[in-house]
Amino acid sequence: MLSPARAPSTAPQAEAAFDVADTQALVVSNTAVNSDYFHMVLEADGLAAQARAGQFFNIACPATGNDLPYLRRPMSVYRAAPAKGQVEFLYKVTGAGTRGLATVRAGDSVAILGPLGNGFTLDPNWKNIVVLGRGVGLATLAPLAELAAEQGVGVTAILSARSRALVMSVERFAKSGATVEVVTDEDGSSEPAAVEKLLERLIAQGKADAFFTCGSNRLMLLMKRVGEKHGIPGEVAMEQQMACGLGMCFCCVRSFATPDGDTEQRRVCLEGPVFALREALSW
Amino acid sequence: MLSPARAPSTAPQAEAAFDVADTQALVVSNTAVNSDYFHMVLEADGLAAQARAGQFFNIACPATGNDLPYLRRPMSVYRAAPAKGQVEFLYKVTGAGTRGLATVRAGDSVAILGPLGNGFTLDPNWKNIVVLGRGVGLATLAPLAELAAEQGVGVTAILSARSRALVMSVERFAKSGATVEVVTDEDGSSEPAAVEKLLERLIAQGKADAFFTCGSNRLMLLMKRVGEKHGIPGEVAMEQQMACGLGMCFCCVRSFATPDGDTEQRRVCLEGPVFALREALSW
Amino acid sequence: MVDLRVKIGRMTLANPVMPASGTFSEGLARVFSFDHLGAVVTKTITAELRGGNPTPRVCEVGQGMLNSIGIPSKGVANFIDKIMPEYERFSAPLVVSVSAPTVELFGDIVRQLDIPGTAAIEANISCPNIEEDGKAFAMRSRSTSAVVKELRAATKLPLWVKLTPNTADVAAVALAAQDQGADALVVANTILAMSIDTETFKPRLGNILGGYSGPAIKPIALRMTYQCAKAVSIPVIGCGGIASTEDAVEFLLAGATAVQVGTATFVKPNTMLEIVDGLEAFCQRKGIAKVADLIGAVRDTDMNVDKLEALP
Amino acid sequence: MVDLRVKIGRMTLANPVMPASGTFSEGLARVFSFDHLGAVVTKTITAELRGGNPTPRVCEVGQGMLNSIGIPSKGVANFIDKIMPEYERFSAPLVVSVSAPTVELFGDIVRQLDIPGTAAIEANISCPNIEEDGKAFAMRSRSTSAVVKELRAATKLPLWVKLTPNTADVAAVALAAQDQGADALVVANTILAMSIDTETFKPRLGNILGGYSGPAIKPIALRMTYQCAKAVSIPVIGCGGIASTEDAVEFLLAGATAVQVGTATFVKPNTMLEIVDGLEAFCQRKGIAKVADLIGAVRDTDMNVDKLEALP
Ligand SMILES: Cc1cc2nc3c(=O)[nH]c(=O)nc-3n(C[C@H](O)[C@H](O)[C@H](O)COP(=O)(O)OP(=O)(O)OC[C@H]3O[C@@H](n4cnc5c(N)ncnc54)[C@H](O)[C@@H]3O)c2cc1C
Ligand SMILES: Cc1cc2nc3c(=O)[nH]c(=O)nc-3n(C[C@H](O)[C@H](O)[C@H](O)COP(=O)(O)OP(=O)(O)OC[C@H]3O[C@@H](n4cnc5c(N)ncnc54)[C@H](O)[C@@H]3O)c2cc1C
Ligand SMILES: Cc1cc2nc3c(=O)[nH]c(=O)nc-3n(C[C@H](O)[C@H](O)[C@H](O)COP(=O)(O)O)c2cc1C
Ligand SMILES: Cc1cc2nc3c(=O)[nH]c(=O)nc-3n(C[C@H](O)[C@H](O)[C@H](O)COP(=O)(O)O)c2cc1C
Ligand code: FES
Ligand code: FES
Repeated sequence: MLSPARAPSTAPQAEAAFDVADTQALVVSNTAVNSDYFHMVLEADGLAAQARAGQFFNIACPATGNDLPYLRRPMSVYRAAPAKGQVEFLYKVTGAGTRGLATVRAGDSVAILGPLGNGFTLDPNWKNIVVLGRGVGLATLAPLAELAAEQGVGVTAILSARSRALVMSVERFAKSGATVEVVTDEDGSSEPAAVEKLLERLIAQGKADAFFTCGSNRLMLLMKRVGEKHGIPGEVAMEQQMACGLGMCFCCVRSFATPDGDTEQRRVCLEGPVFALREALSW
Repeated sequence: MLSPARAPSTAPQAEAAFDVADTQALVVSNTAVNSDYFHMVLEADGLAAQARAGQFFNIACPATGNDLPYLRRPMSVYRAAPAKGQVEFLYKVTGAGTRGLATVRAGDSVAILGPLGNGFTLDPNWKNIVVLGRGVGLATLAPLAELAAEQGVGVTAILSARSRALVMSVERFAKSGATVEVVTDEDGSSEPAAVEKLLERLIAQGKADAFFTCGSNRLMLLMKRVGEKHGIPGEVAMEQQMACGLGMCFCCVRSFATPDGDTEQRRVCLEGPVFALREALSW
Repeated sequence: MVDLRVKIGRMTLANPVMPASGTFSEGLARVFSFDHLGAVVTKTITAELRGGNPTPRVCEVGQGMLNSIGIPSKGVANFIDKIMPEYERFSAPLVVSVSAPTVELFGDIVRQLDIPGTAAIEANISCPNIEEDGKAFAMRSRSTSAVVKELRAATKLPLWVKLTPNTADVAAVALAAQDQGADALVVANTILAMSIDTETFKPRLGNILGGYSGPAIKPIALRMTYQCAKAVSIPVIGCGGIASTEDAVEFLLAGATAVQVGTATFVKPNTMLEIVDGLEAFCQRKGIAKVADLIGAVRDTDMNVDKLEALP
Repeated sequence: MVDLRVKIGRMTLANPVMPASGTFSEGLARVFSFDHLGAVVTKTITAELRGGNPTPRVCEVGQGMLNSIGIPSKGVANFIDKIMPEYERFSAPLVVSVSAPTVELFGDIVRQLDIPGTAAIEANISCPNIEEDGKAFAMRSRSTSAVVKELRAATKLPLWVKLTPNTADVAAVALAAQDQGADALVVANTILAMSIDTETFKPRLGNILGGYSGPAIKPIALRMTYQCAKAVSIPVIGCGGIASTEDAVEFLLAGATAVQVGTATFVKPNTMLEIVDGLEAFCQRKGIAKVADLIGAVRDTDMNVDKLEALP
């Protein structure tokens, strides 16, 4: 029997690394975090557990009585623990795929293709970064905060949500040592103007060597503008409808500004999902 | 909200009876009988539990990870208990549909359309009948044996199977008061010649006022021949690929001999699934 | 109260939901009353007696099925004497589907059916034209023109023409039918397809090839409905894979004035009722007063979108 | 040992499994080695630079998807310099898919690609012919003849011609391609289809219409493969909805000499590998010495069956 990465019979030369695998991962747990979100912990040896912050997997979601999802669904890695051989996801139940995913139970298995895409970059010279996220964006940014902490980089995490009750992962960010600022629609603190003030304050305090954002077009545009004004580099993790996740289908393109002032289309799955804030355009 | 059998707004006259319903039945139990067969007990008020021996339901089988059955699957009623509001099925796991059905658990619900088709006819003048079945055919004949018993008609049940271990429902037939004869491929007793002898003996003993069969073309042909020889009336329950179960699609036709020597096509779901042995042709 | 009525030519239907020919019979009246339907459409009948195709006549393929029923028919007299009376007690108008192997015979059968009880004729021109090369009339504009011209001359009844999806340019065929006086189009019939049993190496249908129907063909039928509705000014009745309220809405948005439900009725006999109720609920939720306002309401201009809103 | 080799004209493939154009790229080499494939087929390239269509470019519909990628292309030079070298390290022959808007430009691009490394040309003639009415070349026999004639004159490389399923008579188009010297046919491409979001009333694709692919179209592609294989004597390569060993066997039985796997690779990147292994296991179980013995082995004669065996 042949295995995907078997030695090809006629292979003459050193094979390119097989750095993406379709792993049948064992479900350790899959539990509701609140009315909308689920948290899934998978046991997945090898490549999968090596995923870096900002990378994602393309997940096969099971069919249920009413839903027959066909394509896979892209999900950021919420936590990868190579030592434990585990990888975790935090996902919002929105449609057929995530409804199906929400039905899996401990002991089931789920096929996850990955790790895919490029993760966030952390410059070793940075002392403090600001991450700004909303909704599922927090799932993507959480492991970045931890990575930064591990590398001795200070993190201010601005978590935006409709209401305090809906802010997720506050504890997770806090535990990583990040300073957490919760902003909500409820009290108006999530308004761009308010967030801008917050960013300006952090910059003034020397807390913003780099910006990272995910989960909101409005907040991305804000961070991009503020970053450009102060010459602060930044990255954004983007989403787009996908099919393959591997750069094959060209479904997932978005427009980006090139350094020479043009726009060009890039695949979110392959050239991203993390892009330089400077090149990102409104979506 | 409208219900299927709601009074039509413009209905001028006495409405034809709504004698078929699509019932969301609650699963009481669904358990493996042996390596191949499952027995499913459903709670289904109203019409469904009124099903008569020989009638069937068109069952919606759930999708599972690998199987996405689309059409419904026809299944004979194995037992209908109007008093308890229950209906039961005995089915063999063969393909996508029955594999899906085998995954349902107590507390789930299953949509069953029925009762469909024409059941067996029992002439009040008969004293003794012979039922001859094989495989899933036994599921169809079991309720007939009980019906006969209720009406004071004696039953000899010849149950055919590959091996003794595989004969199902022996107890069920015995409990209904039927005299049970088990014939198997193992010891050769299921051979047509042997079964023919058995039938001839029962006829000689006055135990065969009518014949009933289901589940084997060979045995059906045998019973038809022996019945014709002795002028014994009989019925056979037939199978055919179905879509609607309601006489709409004409998928389920088979050829039958007409009294005037022609052959004609009849719908197994509507004109059957029980047909006069005399008109049945080899399938 | 949502107004569910739609107009097909001079007919006003109580709602836009009706069965697709051949997927419906009096038998369904054992489950619900046809008074709830916008119209009823009979199985296609022919003048000649026909036995239909060999079995197996059906096989499941994914989220759909193949059928090779053919058009078994006991003739027109049997239809008028035995079948038509079954529908008398219902208020829904009776649309009689007919077919014939030649232009002339098409005219003949339609003339025979110009009787009280027939509310409209649906000409199933997806059947082989034996005078030419055996290709279905609806495969080409020219043969469509010829047959619709004859049909139009033969009857004053509302004339619906049912197209085949197996053609290359369904909009051109639709135009040809309109030009010869069709009152409405049904778009479309089953798609020619095949399935082989890999264990026995035999085709799964006795007839080798068969017609594909059910949810799997919906995106194709929807596209054709959209193309035809753009091309013609007469009403288009959408058909192909419709199984839910959302499916029906999709066809209305694409330009259909009404919808026919076929295979879904086999899987869920109450589908049509559910769609009638569902359309009312949908319009209510969306604040739409008349279901007719959905017709052709697809927002297909200004399409250069590149938006995925953030999940809150 | 099962002999998995098949012959496509003068090429012998190690096995009959290859990717479908546009559903495959060097990226998949991160998952498995292309040495296991019968051939590799590139995304269609064009001479002109093209950006492709607006987003969203994909939507899921049932057991399949719609795409409106279009053919974004960075031109031939980029392909030769940047893409071709990526495939050098693999033993599987490289089939280069090309397209062009006119007959002449089709000839041009094929001439440019007549270089070492190109094992065969796959002409994707499902693209609009801008010299006529914008209909795809493969929609009609006449335009197919014209373009294949030019292609044949332009190259001595093995020439595969990929047909569209949106035509009325795919067998006639297949014959036209054979008559002008095509070495093989690929049957078929995606089917034109549509989907509308019933909440927003917007088409689900930025391009409004798109190509339908995946398991849902398999019975249609299989039927066309069967029709084409009956009509022509050159090899037919089946394509459309193939996702499992059984699917591949079905196409071989219908007359395909090889198969292309498209959308299934998106859903399960190892699908092609699994099919290669699965074909070997299938033949072993069935006692078939050569996979080539499956080609056209469908038992389509003596079909008047009326049998359902008793379940034991
Ligand atoms: C790189 C990346 C990382 C992501 N990480 C996360 C995460 O960690 N947690 C989380 O909850 N969500 C995440 N998303 C969004 C997630 O993929 C969608 O919410 C999910 O696909 C919805 O599927 P559905 O079937 O439930 O919903 P439906 O709306 O029924 O999906 C229909 C189709 O649209 C696609 N789709 C819908 N929304 C999105 C979206 N926002 N982005 C891309 N495709 C979409 C689906 O994949 C599917 O093909 C991520 C998306 C991308 C591209
Ligand atoms: C009136 C009637 C009563 C039946 N009663 C019983 C019963 O009590 N218990 C039982 O185990 N089986 C019964 N059967 C057979 C049962 O319907 C099939 O075994 C079942 O449909 C197989 O479905 P599947 O998806 O598991 O198998 P698959 O082989 O995957 O089915 C594929 C398709 O073929 C059809 N099909 C396959 N076998 C048969 C068959 N023998 N008859 C009709 N259609 C078939 C299926 O419905 C489905 O559409 C009955 C059939 C009929 C017509
Ligand atoms: C079993 C069956 C029989 C059919 N018979 C006819 C027919 O007699 N005349 C006709 O015009 N269409 C016939 N059709 C086609 C349907 O009317 C309908 O156009 C097609 O099935 C697509 O719709 P659906 O996907 O909703 O089933 C038949 C379809 C099926 C499945
Ligand atoms: C995203 C996508 C892009 C495609 N691009 C091309 C292409 O560039 N050239 C081509 O000939 N076919 C293209 N196709 C069609 C496929 O090659 C194939 O013919 C079709 O998808 C049917 O096969 P499938 O059902 O296995 O996917 C594309 C299909 C998809 C889904
Ligand atoms: S999802 Fe296929 S290229 Fe990005
Ligand atoms: S199953 Fe439809 S007519 Fe019998």
